[in-house]
Amino acid sequence: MKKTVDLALAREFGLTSEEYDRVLKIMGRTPSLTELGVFSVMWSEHCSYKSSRKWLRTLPTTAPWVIHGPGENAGVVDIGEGYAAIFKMESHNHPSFIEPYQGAATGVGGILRDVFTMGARPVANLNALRFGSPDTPRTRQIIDGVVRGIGGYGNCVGVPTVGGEINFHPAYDGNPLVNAMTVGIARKDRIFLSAAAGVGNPVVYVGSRTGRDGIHGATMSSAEFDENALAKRPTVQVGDPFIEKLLIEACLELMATDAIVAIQDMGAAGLTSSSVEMAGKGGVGIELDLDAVPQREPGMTAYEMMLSESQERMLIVLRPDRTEIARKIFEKWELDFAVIGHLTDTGHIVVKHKGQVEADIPLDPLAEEAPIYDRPAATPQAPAPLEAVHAPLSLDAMLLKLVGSPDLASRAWVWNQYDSTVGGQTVRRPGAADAAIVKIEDTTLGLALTTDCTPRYCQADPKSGGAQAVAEAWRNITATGARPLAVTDNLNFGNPEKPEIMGQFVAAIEGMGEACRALDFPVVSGNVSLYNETRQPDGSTMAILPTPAIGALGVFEDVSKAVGLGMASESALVLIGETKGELGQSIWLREILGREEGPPPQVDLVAEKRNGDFVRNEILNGTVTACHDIADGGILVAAAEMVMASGIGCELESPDSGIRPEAFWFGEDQARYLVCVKDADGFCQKAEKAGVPARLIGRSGGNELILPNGVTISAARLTVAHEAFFPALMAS
Amino acid sequence: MKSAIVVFPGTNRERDMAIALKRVTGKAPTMLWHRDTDLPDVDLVVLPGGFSYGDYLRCGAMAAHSPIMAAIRAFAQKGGHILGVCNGFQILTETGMLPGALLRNANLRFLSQDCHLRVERNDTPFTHKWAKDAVFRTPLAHGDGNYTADSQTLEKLEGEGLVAFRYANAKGDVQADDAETNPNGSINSIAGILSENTRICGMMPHPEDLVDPLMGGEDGLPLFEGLVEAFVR
Amino acid sequence: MKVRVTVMLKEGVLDPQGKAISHALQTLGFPGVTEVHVGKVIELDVEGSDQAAVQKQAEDMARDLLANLVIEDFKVEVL
Amino acid sequence: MKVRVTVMLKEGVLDPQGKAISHALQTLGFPGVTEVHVGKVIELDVEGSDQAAVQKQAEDMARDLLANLVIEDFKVEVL
Ligand SMILES: Nc1ncnc2c1ncn2[C@@H]1O[C@H](COP(=O)(O)OP(=O)(O)O)[C@@H](O)[C@H]1O
Ligand SMILES: [Mg+2]
Repeated sequence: MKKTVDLALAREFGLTSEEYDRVLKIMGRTPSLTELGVFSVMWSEHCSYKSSRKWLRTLPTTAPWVIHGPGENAGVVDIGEGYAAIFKMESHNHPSFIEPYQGAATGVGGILRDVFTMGARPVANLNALRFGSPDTPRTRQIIDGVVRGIGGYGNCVGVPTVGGEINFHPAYDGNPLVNAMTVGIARKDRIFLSAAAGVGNPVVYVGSRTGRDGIHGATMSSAEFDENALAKRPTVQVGDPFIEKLLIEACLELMATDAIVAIQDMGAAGLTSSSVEMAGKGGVGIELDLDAVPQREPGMTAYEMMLSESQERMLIVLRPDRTEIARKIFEKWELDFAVIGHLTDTGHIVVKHKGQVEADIPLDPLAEEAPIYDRPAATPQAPAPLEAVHAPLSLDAMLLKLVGSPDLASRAWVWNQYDSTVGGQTVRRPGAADAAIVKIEDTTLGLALTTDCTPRYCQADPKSGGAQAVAEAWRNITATGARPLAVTDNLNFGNPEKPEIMGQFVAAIEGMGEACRALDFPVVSGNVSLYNETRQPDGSTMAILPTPAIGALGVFEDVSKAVGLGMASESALVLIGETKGELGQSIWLREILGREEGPPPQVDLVAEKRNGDFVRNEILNGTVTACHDIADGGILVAAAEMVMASGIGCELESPDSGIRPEAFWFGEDQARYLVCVKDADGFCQKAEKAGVPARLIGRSGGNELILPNGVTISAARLTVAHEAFFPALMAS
Repeated sequence: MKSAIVVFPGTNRERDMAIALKRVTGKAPTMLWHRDTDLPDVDLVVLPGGFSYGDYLRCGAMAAHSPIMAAIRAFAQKGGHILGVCNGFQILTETGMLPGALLRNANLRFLSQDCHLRVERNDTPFTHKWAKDAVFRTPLAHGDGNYTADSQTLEKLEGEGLVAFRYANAKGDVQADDAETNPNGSINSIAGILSENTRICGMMPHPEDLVDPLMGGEDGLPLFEGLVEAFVR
Repeated sequence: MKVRVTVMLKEGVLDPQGKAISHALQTLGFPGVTEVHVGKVIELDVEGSDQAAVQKQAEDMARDLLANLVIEDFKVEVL
Repeated sequence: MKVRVTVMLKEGVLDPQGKAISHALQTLGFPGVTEVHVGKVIELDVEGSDQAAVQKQAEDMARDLLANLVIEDFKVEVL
């Protein structure tokens, strides 16, 4: 590597010439290589949020139940009985393209650390995945590696993987998305933060040794991909879930004492970002002695150690009189433990190595003068209305095709590789309810967890798509009977330096914000992943679909009241919500007619809240015994999913709605649910009083789905069509 | 019944097992650390599931050499009862306390799903709450559950009736070459085996994860109820 | 000294990994591959300069830990 | 012809297995073991009698399937 520090090197490190000027001004001299490395990672998009910060600030982040919103390692909400849920979602998109297994595995490891670093025992993992066209061999390789990686890590650490989502679209061919979410539980009064305090206090390094893994990972994830992406090999990080498991147990054991002043995982930009952020937040200085850092390889330089992204490491500020207690705990768990520095009153980060000062940077300007950009944003064009479309096939043929299509087919092949029961608290496993449900041990409390986003809606109309993603997450939680509490997000977009991409980003946040406010559903943590573009051989770039993935959490006071989506026996099937038959951007339009056109379904947040609040009440009072939200594929797909989940059939009635049958059955109008109740009349009257549209559309029984045209499809036949896709794809 | 659960670095189903044992005994089992060298006065020692030492090298290989295993061997020699589930089963085969070995699943993937087990004999403390040939549902979650043994060992296991559980369909039919009912490819569909004196039982699936209707059923409960009845104290 | 311990499944023990690789190689256009066996190789740096003693020590390690003699055979090479 | 492909992690890439084994060997009473690296060995029967051609074919197999070149190196030996 070139060692002279100058503008050319700064640019190689991802800094612009204005940013480099700013560095020179702050330092008052030419920075050392290590110093330049620190600036470049701290000011990378990944660490500084320089393109997104202005817009993230517009999201609602507070509610009476929010204990810590964005800004900490993860969001914290009060779930009652003295407990807090701590959760966050994070992307590992670029690493997962380069090395799918390790990329996905270390993604899971990273998000776990964000959660247990705050004092929580992780109780659930979810993952939101977007892959390219299923027809390409590379996509299958990526799926295989990503699924194995998520399982390989999550299964080993013993945290159940309980949910997630998967979409396919050619726009992800060169840039898959791997967004991992972890949820943990802590006592509300035992939450650990990262702000360092106490001049002289020891700074302790625990976990795995430092190697040359992933140097400049943070800058890499802030750049678009070119043909050489696969050659960027030195940056591949390998995860060690076994060490992570020990780290979880050791940290939780230490957290039960009063030894910790502050704690922070070493994530992107490793030792640099953890030490800078801890000291910066606490308003103190920090001095590190790199000779004391546990090292895996000989001859590492200060630059390499400061920028290494070796996994499974944490930085802790301890009370000085508790150092030995802490050391004993980490020795018991056979993990490296080293005092590598102390806090100072200088307001600087000083890094020493072999008797030399390798870096000496004032912390305030490093944080405060970090660039923030108000990038030009082009307002997205409204999609043209969808012209009249007609069904080319019979209802039953279309249904069978849809339930077996890539975006709707069963994900059992995937979740059967994830341990979803470890911990013994999984009330609803994947596929059993609209959100996964996990009990809180020793209480009656439960959590409902989901991830949602419909990228094709966001592509057509980013604002309404952003709102829809939040609304769907809220609806999925509501459909189990849980009370939606808060959101974490993972905003995956293309290159923000392009006004049209920035425009998507701004509009999606605007939509999300509106929905979060209307639904009282604050954003408490999140992650932004930009530059998700692939340079094509001809020099042009292809951006992913705008994908603001929403992870959400709801709570049950009494988790035994939760309902699943499997059709209940001998019940009336009632449709909640208004149906206009919106086919724009629907799965039906894409899979049956091969068109991606029109506006996405309208999002009416008032109706969403009213309908959802009604449904939740009726679940909790025992009237509703099964519930499924209506999303991709519309009413008919939702009904078929209910039949497949329980094996109990249903006879559907012919709608006298004045809407064409394909639009009625496959339209993706929002704010709707299918529910099973005993007394349809009484229930519909109650709904009417609450201003909630409700109508009887079928009766359960037998083991066949009977369509209004009289055609019957057995649950078994539906299931065969539903389950064929993944195994066939992955065997090819 | 007094019971203890051994925790190795990387064990992760000790809490599930503790919940199941507490459910039937009303008291929390003793947790033992792999470096302990003495066992407390107990009727049953459980080696739970997980990834001891990350499942590196071979599942259970490193845990088999833990200090506590000497005490567990001695406990077995004195006729103590031992249950090894999943990684615990793998550890028991690695120590030679149970015969055979567990290979990678036949489809080379981690499997996490429900399966059905047929109870092959009901005259042991582990199985006596079931009728012979009873079928029960239980989750499994492992990457290396493909039981194998050389022909001599297999003959002995089968001949002496030391197979405790076999993978089956919901009706109890066993079909070893069918990936639906024998998901990991185990020889003769073997899911759990017994030591000669029937006091050590190793099995791959997780009955401890199905002991509560809220979690989907109580199908695994008879194993634990049976143990409690066998050791009334 | 550098020692290499190679651990292979015993003959007769099912090797699903080998089978899967052989199958994959066929479909990748390598029809001439008939048998595939997959094993582990463990490379160790062992202190000492007496080749025979190191060989013996490595064999002990293999028997104790590195191989499971119920299903695997091993071979030790001092390099 | 018999071919052996040995696949090891690239230098500098974390080897969690090697680390755990080295640790286990220490506690088992083999204190002289300093470094441990774990890899895979794949033994193939390949049709053909031209040593160079078989070598070349095995290298292609290694690149296409047997090794993950992002993190692993391989070595081919025709036996
Ligand atoms: N990557 C994944 N990992 C685990 N479970 C998944 C994954 N993707 C989807 N699932 C599960 O599959 C089921 C259906 O997913 P999805 O179609 O996204 O549901 P919905 O339409 O209600 O949002 C859910 O239970 C979900 O949690
Ligand atoms: Mg969903």
